[in-house]
Amino acid sequence: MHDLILKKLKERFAESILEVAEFRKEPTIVVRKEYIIRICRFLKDDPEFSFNFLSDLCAVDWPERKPRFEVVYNLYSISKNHRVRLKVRVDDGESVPSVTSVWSTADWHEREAFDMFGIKFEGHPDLRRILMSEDWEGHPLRKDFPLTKEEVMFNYNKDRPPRIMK
Amino acid sequence: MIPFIIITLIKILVVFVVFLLMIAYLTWLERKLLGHFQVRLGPMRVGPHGLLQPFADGIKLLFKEELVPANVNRFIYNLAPILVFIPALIIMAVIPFGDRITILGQKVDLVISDFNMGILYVFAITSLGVYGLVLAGWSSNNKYSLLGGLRSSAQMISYEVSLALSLIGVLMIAGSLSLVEIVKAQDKFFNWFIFRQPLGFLLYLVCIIAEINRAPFDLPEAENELVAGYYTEYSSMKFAMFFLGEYGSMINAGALATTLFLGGWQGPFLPPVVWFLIKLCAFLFLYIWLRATLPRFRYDQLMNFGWKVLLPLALLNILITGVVILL
Amino acid sequence: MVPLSSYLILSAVLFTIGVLGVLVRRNILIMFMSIELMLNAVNLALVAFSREFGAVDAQVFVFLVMTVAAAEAAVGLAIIICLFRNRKSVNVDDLNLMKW
Amino acid sequence: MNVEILKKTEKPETETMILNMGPHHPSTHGVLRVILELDGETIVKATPDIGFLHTGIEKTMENKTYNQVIPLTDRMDYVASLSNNLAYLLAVEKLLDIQAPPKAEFVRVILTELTRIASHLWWVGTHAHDIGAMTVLLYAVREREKLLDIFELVSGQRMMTSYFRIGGLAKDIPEEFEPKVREVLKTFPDKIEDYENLLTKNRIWLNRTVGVGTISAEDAIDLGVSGPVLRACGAEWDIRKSNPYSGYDEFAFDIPTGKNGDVYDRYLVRLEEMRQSLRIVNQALDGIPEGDFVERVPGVVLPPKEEVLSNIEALIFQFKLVVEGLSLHRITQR
Amino acid sequence: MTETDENMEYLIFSIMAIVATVCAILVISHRNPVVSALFLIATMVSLAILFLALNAPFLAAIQIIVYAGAIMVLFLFVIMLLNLRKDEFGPERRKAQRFFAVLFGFLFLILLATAIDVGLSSFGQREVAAESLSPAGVENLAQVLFTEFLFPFELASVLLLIAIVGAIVMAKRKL
Amino acid sequence: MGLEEHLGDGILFTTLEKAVNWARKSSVWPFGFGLACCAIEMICTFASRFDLARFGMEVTRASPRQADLMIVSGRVSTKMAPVVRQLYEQMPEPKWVIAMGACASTGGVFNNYAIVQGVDKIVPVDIYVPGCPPRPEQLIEGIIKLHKKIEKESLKKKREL
Amino acid sequence: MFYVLKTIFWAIPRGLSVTFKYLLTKPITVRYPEKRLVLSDRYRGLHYLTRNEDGKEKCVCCGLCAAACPSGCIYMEPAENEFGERYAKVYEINELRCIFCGYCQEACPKEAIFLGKEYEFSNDRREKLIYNKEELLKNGQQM
Repeated sequence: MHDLILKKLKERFAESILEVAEFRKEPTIVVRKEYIIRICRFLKDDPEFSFNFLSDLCAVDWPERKPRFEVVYNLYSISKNHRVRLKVRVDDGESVPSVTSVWSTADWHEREAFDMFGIKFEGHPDLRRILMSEDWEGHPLRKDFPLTKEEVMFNYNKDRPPRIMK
Repeated sequence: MIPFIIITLIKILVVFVVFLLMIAYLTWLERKLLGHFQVRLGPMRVGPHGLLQPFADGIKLLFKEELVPANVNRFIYNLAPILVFIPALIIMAVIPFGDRITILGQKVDLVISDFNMGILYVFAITSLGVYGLVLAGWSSNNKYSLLGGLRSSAQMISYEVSLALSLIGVLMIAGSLSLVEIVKAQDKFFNWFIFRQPLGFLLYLVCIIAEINRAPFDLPEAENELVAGYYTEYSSMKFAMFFLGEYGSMINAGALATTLFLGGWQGPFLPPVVWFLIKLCAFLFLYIWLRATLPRFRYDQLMNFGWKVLLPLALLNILITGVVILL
Repeated sequence: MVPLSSYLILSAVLFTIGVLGVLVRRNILIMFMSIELMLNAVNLALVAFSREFGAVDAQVFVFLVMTVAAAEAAVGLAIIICLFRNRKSVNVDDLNLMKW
Repeated sequence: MNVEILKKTEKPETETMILNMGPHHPSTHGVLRVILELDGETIVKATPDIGFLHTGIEKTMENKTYNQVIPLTDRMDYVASLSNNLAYLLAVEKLLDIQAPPKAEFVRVILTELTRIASHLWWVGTHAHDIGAMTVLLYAVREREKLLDIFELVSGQRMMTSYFRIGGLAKDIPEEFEPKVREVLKTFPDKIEDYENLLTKNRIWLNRTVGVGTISAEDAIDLGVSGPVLRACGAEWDIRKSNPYSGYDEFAFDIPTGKNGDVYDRYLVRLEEMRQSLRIVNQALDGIPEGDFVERVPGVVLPPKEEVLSNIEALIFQFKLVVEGLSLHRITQR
Repeated sequence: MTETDENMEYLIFSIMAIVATVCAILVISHRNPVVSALFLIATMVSLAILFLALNAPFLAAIQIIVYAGAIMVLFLFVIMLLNLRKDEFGPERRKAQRFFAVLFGFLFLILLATAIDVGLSSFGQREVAAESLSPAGVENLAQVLFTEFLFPFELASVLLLIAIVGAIVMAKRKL
Repeated sequence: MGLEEHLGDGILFTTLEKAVNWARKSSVWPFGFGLACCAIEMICTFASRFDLARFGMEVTRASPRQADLMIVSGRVSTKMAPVVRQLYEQMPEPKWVIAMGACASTGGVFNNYAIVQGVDKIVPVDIYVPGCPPRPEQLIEGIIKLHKKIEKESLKKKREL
Repeated sequence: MFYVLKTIFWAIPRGLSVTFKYLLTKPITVRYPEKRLVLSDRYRGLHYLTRNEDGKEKCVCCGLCAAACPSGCIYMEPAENEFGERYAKVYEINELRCIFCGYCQEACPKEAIFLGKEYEFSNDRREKLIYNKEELLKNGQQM
């Protein structure tokens, strides 16, 4: 199935595919972000694939890479029972086209990715923070965000105020 | 004249004290019974089997800080609990709980006042009971309270109609509005109106549960929907008064049912007052049992049920009773 | 026995207060309540007469007055709700249009 | 979707009331804020606001070893902690390309199915409580206690068991495990019967649930709904059938589905799933194979305690594994 | 009728008359419509007690059930539904208007009192009918209502029906 | 506070104090307030097997106005913290707080940006119950400790913060 | 219609009969402070440190437990005694941070730390729930 997907995608969107990988029988296709909506719609609408279920949309931060972020789309077809993983790369400050028009469920996932990583999604109907409060500063899942909040209290430091890690 | 006044005062005092004690122990009974319905124990540690629990609750509430929310109309906010509590208290005045007895040569009716239109009095007072809830909801300046108040007023007014109509059958057979006369009309076991008016009894049961805001009709204070309904903002003694009023009307409803359908104080062997209490307790048990079992109605369903099912049935009941009496 | 005249005077006083309410206030709800007050005053007079003459006819009239009052309240309040919905006011002076 | 509704009402309705439900409200169980727009008693619009229970688990996981993450997965969905463990461990095991031994797989199936029952019980109980039938919650919790006893027996904790480990289980199952599970298997069907008697045919319950919250199968899939809710919408899809793991393909069980996708169907689906879970547990319990409870891959699984105390090599493994975490070069080797 | 009963009636009358008058004045003078409604209820209850004193217990009960229990709840309901703020009441009448209103009200009261005086004196001294002292029970009222006044009674029921229909038509936004 | 502010000192007062403390101890109505994992164990404590009702405590009030005890059960996120504080302030005096479990007491394992490191940073805590989540017995034990604390409290003294 | 009537007049009494059945059964409540449940052998409660047969503490302050701990609630400072043996000069566990996962017990190469069965240690002070070495050792003696 993986090969078929790849073949068809190469036929239709030859210029869009950047990289293809397979690990533990899980296919991953890295595509250009400009094409993501078209590819997603194609994968959803094509009766052979019918990826009607967006099981997850998330982001990964690679601080040393350029472009810095990867947005990962995990697609699943409930009727055909097969999966594919799409990735697009995006740098800090850039935006990715939103796939809410393809799957409604992408709405909250994209909000979460925005909240946690600061990736903007173009064409999203209501891109607000979802988990943190509106006045929160920073994007906590970026790798440069501090890991811990404060020191654990023990006897040697019980009287001084906890050091806030920032 | 003077002995009459003294006897009446004593009767009022005794009924008042017993009524308050019954309210207190009704809360205990409910907690205990609910516990056992749910295979647990209920209050155990405050006194033997938690018998002192109501007093602990009362004292605690008395010594709790009283919060009045900002921007409320204080006059109405303070008036509302009183308006709930007083009607519940004074309905007891016409409920007969025993036959005429002779104490120290004085003939004493075991009812505070044998008012010849007792049942109308009861209706009049219950129709006033709704004000407390509405005003509490409105004056608390809280949306949950307001919703609770609106719900309760609509619910009580709607069900009052069916409630009154469900009792017409009883009044038609008894031919009197006096509660004592109604009890006397049920002199034999099979003359109890529960047997002569089964449909009426069922309707009464449903309507009165709605009227006193008990499960499954406890929408005005449904914890899972409206936090605590109309008394969300009340604390301390004012809250306690809502509580007392509510449980008081539970007892009233039971007492009324006993009087109207279960032959009042009448029964063999035991003294009349004891019979009265037994029947009353059976009713209270029923309320708690229903609460332990049934889910809650939704508001629109409740209204539909009241107007589209209960009202026609009540009218039907009157029709049947009328036909039977004519024949 | 309290004479009939006392009841009638009380009734007259209440009626006058009702009239005053209608004249003085502009809040349509309170004006409406004043009307109810007037009806009540009349009821009192009727009941007092009924006892004085030992006839229940007057009580039948009270009964009918109450029915009318109930009907009036239902319709009147519905009108008020309608008005408020359209004008956002319960002040009679704002209700100066026959149709909108 | 909310935007659409607002557009449909042509002029802004002034008679609607904005009601802020939550973040703390008796029926939000946990914390959820919903901004409701009410027209009388009818909800015209509901805007959820989540994140009041956002725990930052992902951030905390960033500097933990693979083993240390297991207790965190317990706390993600705390009414079904073992299932969360399993999901995480399957991913890690796939990453390392190792396979838990059959005995561990059977125990995993038994425990996750019991967890499913516990979780569904919680759903039924709290749902009934929200609708006003408080007693069902108490009964459901009572039955759940029996399951918690089993979890405590095998792992030492009632809820946050951390019992599943990479490559198998933390410890072997104790002797009393089987009789205890058998007892649950024996008594539990009657309890489900009790819930059915209390709720299923009850007029009030039917009124409150039938036709409420209906979702069509297409919408459900589009919205990414899975699990019992999806099945209640009529889609016959279960991950245990479509992508069997931990040997689920060896057990016979049915996928219950609903028709209308309303709350009532979800309720029925969950009740039926509890019965099916019992069926699976029954089969698994009969067939627990002999053997080790963990695949002892060096560098991934802690060596046995006796070896650590006696063998210096095992001690070094222990140190490396605890301090550095499992060695990822295994992955590149294969 | 014994003397104590007579005294009792005087006592009840005077108390209730004062309560009713004071409450009625508060109805029209209080700013907050909810409080006004509450005082109107108080007036009605005191009138109901006067009805009791006037041997009309059925009417007293009906007064409370219908007026206080239903009509006024409806009033309160509407007030709560509108949930008026202070600024929505609008300006009240001017001082001069009020003064003249009170003046004419007073004159109206004098007029009424004169009418009562004239009317009562025209009856002359008359013997109080004996049956008037017997309680006007429900039976008597029902007897009259369902025979002599059957037509008005039925008319009243039609009126109520029309009122219900009218109220629903008006209050419902879209049918 | 309630009535007690109008009372004088004296022997009568100490007797009253004892009685009132007994009443307060015997009817601690908890606020129906659950946050996360510990809330599940808290409900288990209310349920049949452990039954907090024995202490007169099953009357969970949904409205803070009628509650005496707030059991902070579970992690408090920074987004939730102002709400917790507000709910605490809506409760009338006397009021008590139990921090149930590691997360509510100190933040527990979730030492990160999202979680308040101990609810005592926003509300005064009377009893800390360790455990993650604590067993129902552990919570009951904490409540018994709280009862002992209530018994010793003075009627006149107001609590700070 | 028949179905509707059945759901009212048949189902509701059945529900009532279920609750009534349980009214008559014995409550399952464990009356906790007086009676206790039997804990599982594997129960993970309050920590304790153990000693050798000759009374020396087993812990050599290797730091594995602290490294294994997901919540970082173990703190220790090593020192050497007069025989040149490592021991923990300071050994503290913040029981409020602890999530009782049992990883320290699994990691310990000396069988020095265990999770006991004690669970009644709530307190009104945060600081009192930081257990130092002496207290932990004392817990071990009580086991």
